[in-house]
Amino acid sequence: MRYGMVIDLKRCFGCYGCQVSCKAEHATPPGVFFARVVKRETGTYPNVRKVYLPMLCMHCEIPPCEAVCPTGATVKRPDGIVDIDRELCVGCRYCMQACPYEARYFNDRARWYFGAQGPTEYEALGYAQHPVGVVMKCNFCAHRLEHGQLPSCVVTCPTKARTFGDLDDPQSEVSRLIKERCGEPLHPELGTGPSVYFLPA
Amino acid sequence: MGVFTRPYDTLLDDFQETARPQREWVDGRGLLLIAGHFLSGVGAGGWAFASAFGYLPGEVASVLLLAASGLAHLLFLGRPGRFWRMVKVRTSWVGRGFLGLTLALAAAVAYLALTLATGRDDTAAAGALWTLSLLGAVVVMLYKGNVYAVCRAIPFWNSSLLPILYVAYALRGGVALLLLFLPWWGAGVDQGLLELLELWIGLSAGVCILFYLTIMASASVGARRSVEDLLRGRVAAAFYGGVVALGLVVPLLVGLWNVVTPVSLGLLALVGAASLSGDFYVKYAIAKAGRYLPHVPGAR
Amino acid sequence: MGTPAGNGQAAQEDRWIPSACTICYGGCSILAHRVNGTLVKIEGNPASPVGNGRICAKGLSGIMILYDPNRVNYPLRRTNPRKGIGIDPGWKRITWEEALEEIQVRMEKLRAEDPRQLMIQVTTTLAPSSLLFFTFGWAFGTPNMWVAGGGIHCGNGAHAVGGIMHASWSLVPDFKHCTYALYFGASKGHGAGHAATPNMEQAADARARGMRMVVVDPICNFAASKANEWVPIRVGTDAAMALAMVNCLLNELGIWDADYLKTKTNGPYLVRPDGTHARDPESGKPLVWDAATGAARAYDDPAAKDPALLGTYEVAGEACRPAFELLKEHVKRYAPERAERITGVQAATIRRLAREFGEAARVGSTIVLDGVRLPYRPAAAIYFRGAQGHKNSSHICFAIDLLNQVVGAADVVGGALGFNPVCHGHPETGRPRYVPRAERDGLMTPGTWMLPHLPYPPAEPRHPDSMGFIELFPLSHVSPLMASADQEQWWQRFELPYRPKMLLNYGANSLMSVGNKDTVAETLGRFDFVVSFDLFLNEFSDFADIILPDASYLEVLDPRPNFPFIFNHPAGPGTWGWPIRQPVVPLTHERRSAREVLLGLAYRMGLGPEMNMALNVFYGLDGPQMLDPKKAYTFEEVADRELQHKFGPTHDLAWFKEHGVITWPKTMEEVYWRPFVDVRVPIYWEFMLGLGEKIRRIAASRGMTFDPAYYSPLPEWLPCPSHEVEDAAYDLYAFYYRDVLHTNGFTMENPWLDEASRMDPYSYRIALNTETARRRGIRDGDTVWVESATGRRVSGRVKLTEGIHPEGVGIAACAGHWSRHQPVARGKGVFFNELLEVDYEHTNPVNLNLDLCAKVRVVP
Amino acid sequence: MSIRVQFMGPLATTLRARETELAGEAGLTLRQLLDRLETCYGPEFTQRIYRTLAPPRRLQMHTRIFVNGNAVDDAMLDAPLPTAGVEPGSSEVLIYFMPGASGG
Repeated sequence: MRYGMVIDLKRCFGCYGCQVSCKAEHATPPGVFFARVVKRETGTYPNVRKVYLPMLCMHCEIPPCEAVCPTGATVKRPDGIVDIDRELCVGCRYCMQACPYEARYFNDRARWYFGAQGPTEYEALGYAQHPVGVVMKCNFCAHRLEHGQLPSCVVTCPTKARTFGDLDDPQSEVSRLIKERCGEPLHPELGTGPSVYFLPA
Repeated sequence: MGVFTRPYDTLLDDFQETARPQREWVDGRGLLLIAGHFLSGVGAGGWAFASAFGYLPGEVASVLLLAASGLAHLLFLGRPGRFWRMVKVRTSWVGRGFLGLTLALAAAVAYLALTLATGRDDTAAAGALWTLSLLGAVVVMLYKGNVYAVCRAIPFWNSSLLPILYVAYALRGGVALLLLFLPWWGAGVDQGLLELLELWIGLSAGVCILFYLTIMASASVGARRSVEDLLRGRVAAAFYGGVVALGLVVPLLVGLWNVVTPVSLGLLALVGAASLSGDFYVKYAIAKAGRYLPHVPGAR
Repeated sequence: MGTPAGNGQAAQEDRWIPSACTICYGGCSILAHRVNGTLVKIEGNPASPVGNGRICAKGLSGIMILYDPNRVNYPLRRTNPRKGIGIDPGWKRITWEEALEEIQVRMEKLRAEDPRQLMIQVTTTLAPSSLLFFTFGWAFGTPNMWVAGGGIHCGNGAHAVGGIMHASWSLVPDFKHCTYALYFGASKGHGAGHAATPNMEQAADARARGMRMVVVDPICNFAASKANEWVPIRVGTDAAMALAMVNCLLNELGIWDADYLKTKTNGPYLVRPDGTHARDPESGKPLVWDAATGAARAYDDPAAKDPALLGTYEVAGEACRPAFELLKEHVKRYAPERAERITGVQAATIRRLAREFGEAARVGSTIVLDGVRLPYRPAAAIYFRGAQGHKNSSHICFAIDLLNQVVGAADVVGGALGFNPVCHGHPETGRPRYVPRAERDGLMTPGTWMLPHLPYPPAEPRHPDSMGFIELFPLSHVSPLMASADQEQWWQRFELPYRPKMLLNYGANSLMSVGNKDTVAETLGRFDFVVSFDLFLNEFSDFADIILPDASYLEVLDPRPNFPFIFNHPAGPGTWGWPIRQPVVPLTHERRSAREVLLGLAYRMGLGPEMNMALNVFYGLDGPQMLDPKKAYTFEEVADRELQHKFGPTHDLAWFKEHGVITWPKTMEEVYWRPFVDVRVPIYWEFMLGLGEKIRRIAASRGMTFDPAYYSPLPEWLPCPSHEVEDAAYDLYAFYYRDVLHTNGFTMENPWLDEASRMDPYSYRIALNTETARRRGIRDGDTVWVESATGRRVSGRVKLTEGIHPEGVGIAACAGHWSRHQPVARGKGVFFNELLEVDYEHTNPVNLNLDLCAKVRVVP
Repeated sequence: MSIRVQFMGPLATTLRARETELAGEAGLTLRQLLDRLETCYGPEFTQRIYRTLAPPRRLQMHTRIFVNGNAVDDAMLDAPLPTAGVEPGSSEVLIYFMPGASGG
């Protein structure tokens, strides 16, 4: 069993739905994005091409973050998910420098979206689950997977660009899409073996 | 958000960049880590040379520097209380660096205590402790460069040359530390030998940098943006002022002048100080110029 | 949020409450997750076709609106009599009783004098349910109502023509079957607004299926960025390109759908030399020339076997020609070469697109769906806010829709679909049931509309007695004169017997949504008393006397977030869905639902009978559910009655609160209804001639003149004031566009959306063409001033992009707040509307839509 | 029979009257009632009630007439007024004028 995701760049138009739904699901503090959208532009007028790249942790087969972690807090689970044990993390942020997908964020101090006005009722409840001084990252919504639900970003994506499933199962939707649409991971040349594939725009 | 908004605002602006600058290991408390890398380098180098010459003040200074470096690392950590967990040496350079630093520090302190107590430094125990401390120092010197070099996320750091550069700087830092003590050191050391050593290491460091930069410039888009930061961008002041002028030009000039006509010890101390600050600025500049890999080839 | 057990607090209450979002007027269905009384997550509602379980970034961010500490929580009374932009009103907290008392006393005095002195202003963001506020206006007896910026920026143009041509509010390609979608200044499926999330899903499916998308737009983002081809065009010239394409279709390629034109449009109606129809002397019906029998017959005479589309025929001594021939001649004046000079789009491109569109339409082909044989025209041309936001707004929409009409791609499989123009109702009750029907001259009028004021046939123009003069311009819905610089001048010239004294506002920030702030501020200053229901204090609040704390969409009940279905129910085949909106958390502090307050106020003032009758009309209540004029009701009861009226006693409010939505399948006859409903659509707007003449007669004597070309029965491209600026220093066209992250000026205060906007390259920036900027020495990230030829200026940071027309200055949404009461929104983004003049000269004399482009220069 | 006519909405403002009583003979149709009201209130009234002044006069879209609580449309204009009003032998006619204003 190896959880994986396929993101269809032909469908995605950069509506930030994944970013905000993930933020709401995990109550991530300001500046922490388990999922976010990168918007870039290539080409020259008038042959211009917009690229909308939804980013998240790629849950690599050989995670550079796991290698550099000095305390063993980062661990690759048998189902493929790369997660952080928040009791072990020492907050050295080495993993943030090793991750080529910028998927890790440091929760340096208690911070709220309305600043000096203090935490909202939602933040007071939600941020309690995130200890300060440790690194945070996407875990493919492990808590939802346990209840048989799909990750929040997949469920909300208005254009159905995100598909989730088992990469080891050749019959799964993700495997089929990767084959049919020549799915490619981001930065394959780095040899990290990501579990998130992008279908060309 | 109050006073802490600056990093948040900076992060949001950074996302607009095609190659996002890394901030964690240089801005805010990140500066502690850079200080830690600088101090550990100089401390390790200093210990190696000072103990080789048996110059007590140099040895004590090196130990203090190593301790200070350890403290700086601890203060940088998000959860300092868990420092003892950083023991996974199989794959993590931070783990190796931590153990290296601990070994070097412990062995050095023990060696000093022993030699001071017995008054002799040639006993078998002192010899063993000294070897262990040297081993620790070497690990520290190697750890600093490699900790950056393995980061494939930041092309500018991801180069096998960086460890060599940082080792060269550590050695040079050690020599510079001793130079600092020259006015108080007096005749006990052969000034000429030290000077040449300093010159050689200085040159080698300079060559390393140039070699490093030229390769990196062509390596990939990500690295080119970092080099632009270094040479023309937001890190140019630290690079030209700190690394080049203070770190290389001043010591080389004084060094060459000294070859022509011996200069005062005070001036040589100045050389030491200058090259030490150069050493700090190299680490600061290379950390500051680090940018993450761009994700969309050909994008502005 | 997921399981909050992480913080050790056991989850006693863990409920998912079905409701409807209202951060934009997509009204997508949501499930709100409440744990121990706290709203922790919003997701789409899989049981509802309005989103199919999906929701966009804004819908998800509702939590941060609900719990924003800057919310207004108590009624406030102004203490500083002086009013002006940025002048501190000196708010003092008062009780609801004090507030309602003062409001009632003033309203009763006003109503006794002249009820027309009350003006009601409502935000479009909360449509369609915010239109309920107009029932209070009817009951009170004032005709002076409007929806501020939303109305005059797109309400009058796109929607009115949508009603005339497609019996619906908006136009989308039939995403299920269309193979060639031509977008003019629209983002359907790639932005906010009507049926936003369902459209996103349908558009993505269409693109994945291989639908070719061509987007004509000055900027390449959202729709254009996902298109197969982006056609950059000079701002405000879409009509010229569309007419040139129609010219190519008719006169170069000879592609048109004769059957459709003969039976479903007024193409065959004979037109006399003076432009009016030749009519049957007795019945007054327009005549057609029956080629089979060589005689002129009434258009609906069964004996007319083969009405002619071309040729010249002698009728009653005059040489008459079919309307289609006039159209065919008329568009010859828009040769692709001429269009190239106007639009900047190459003639070759215009010809190619016309050929592609014409061939893709496969005129004459049919398709069988669910056993029903239907016309099949898999090509669609759509327009929306961007294209129509210019002075000749009606003709722009008309010109673009002609592309659909000439190839018969209107409300048929694959063609341009109106939003649900036909509904046969729920199987059990047959309600809501509406079907377009034939009106004067056999031309279509919608089966339902947002309010009783149908777009066709236009009413008789009358000497105005409302502030906005909409009775003088029957094709308009709302009017810029409600907040224009020259309103007083026109009121005096038309001897308006009263002046506005009181303004009742429901959530609209008209100081920012209409045009430049100084003009609007001046008009707001004329009111003696301003009451505003609002979630936040904003720029408009500086002019209010009483602020009433409104409940957010997550704290109120509303029986019809997605009805009328022509407004924001997803179009195309699928399922009907009637969700409700219900409170997901109890009301806190002293917030109250504006609906309940409004009803209470009406009853307190003895307006019960008028109010109840107005509600009966608004909700279409009759029979047992009809409100008794003599009784007083709570809004909850009204909602319950509407639901039972539509779906029977078993589906009352309680049922809906539990199930959230009722659904039933759409039929092919409903979705692709044109072949099944005998109505014709005007490709020749003869009614414009009579209308224009009557208006001229009333208005000219008062000095209100207009170019008769605006009332031409065939569409013309007419320049906007910005196209006629001679001063060469002003060499760029500023325009604004809808940002998927924002709704009007409301969402910048939401920190999750603000955060995403600050990460987005364009959202808060001024988009400028890279080469254009280089020639002016402007670099990426520079702060510049954008100055209009009329002396308005606004500043912001530049974002260089290759994806914009060289003369374009693109600004997103309605941002640039300066109110200190919204700390997150303050200073974010650029206040585009500051560049807009609000006066009759910048208003379309047909539908009173405001011209939204400004000739500007950019100064570092 | 007695016919009580109520004007609602801005119509009351224009005609400066909210209510009026009329005596009518049996079999009086709504169209005849409206013609009588035209003689009282002039074109101001009929301009708002009818789409065009020229026959065939048809009701405006945004004008609703209720007779004894039931909505009336063009077809019922020529039908005799029912007499089952609130009081026996009378009927209640309510004319509601709702100018339109929508958008967004």
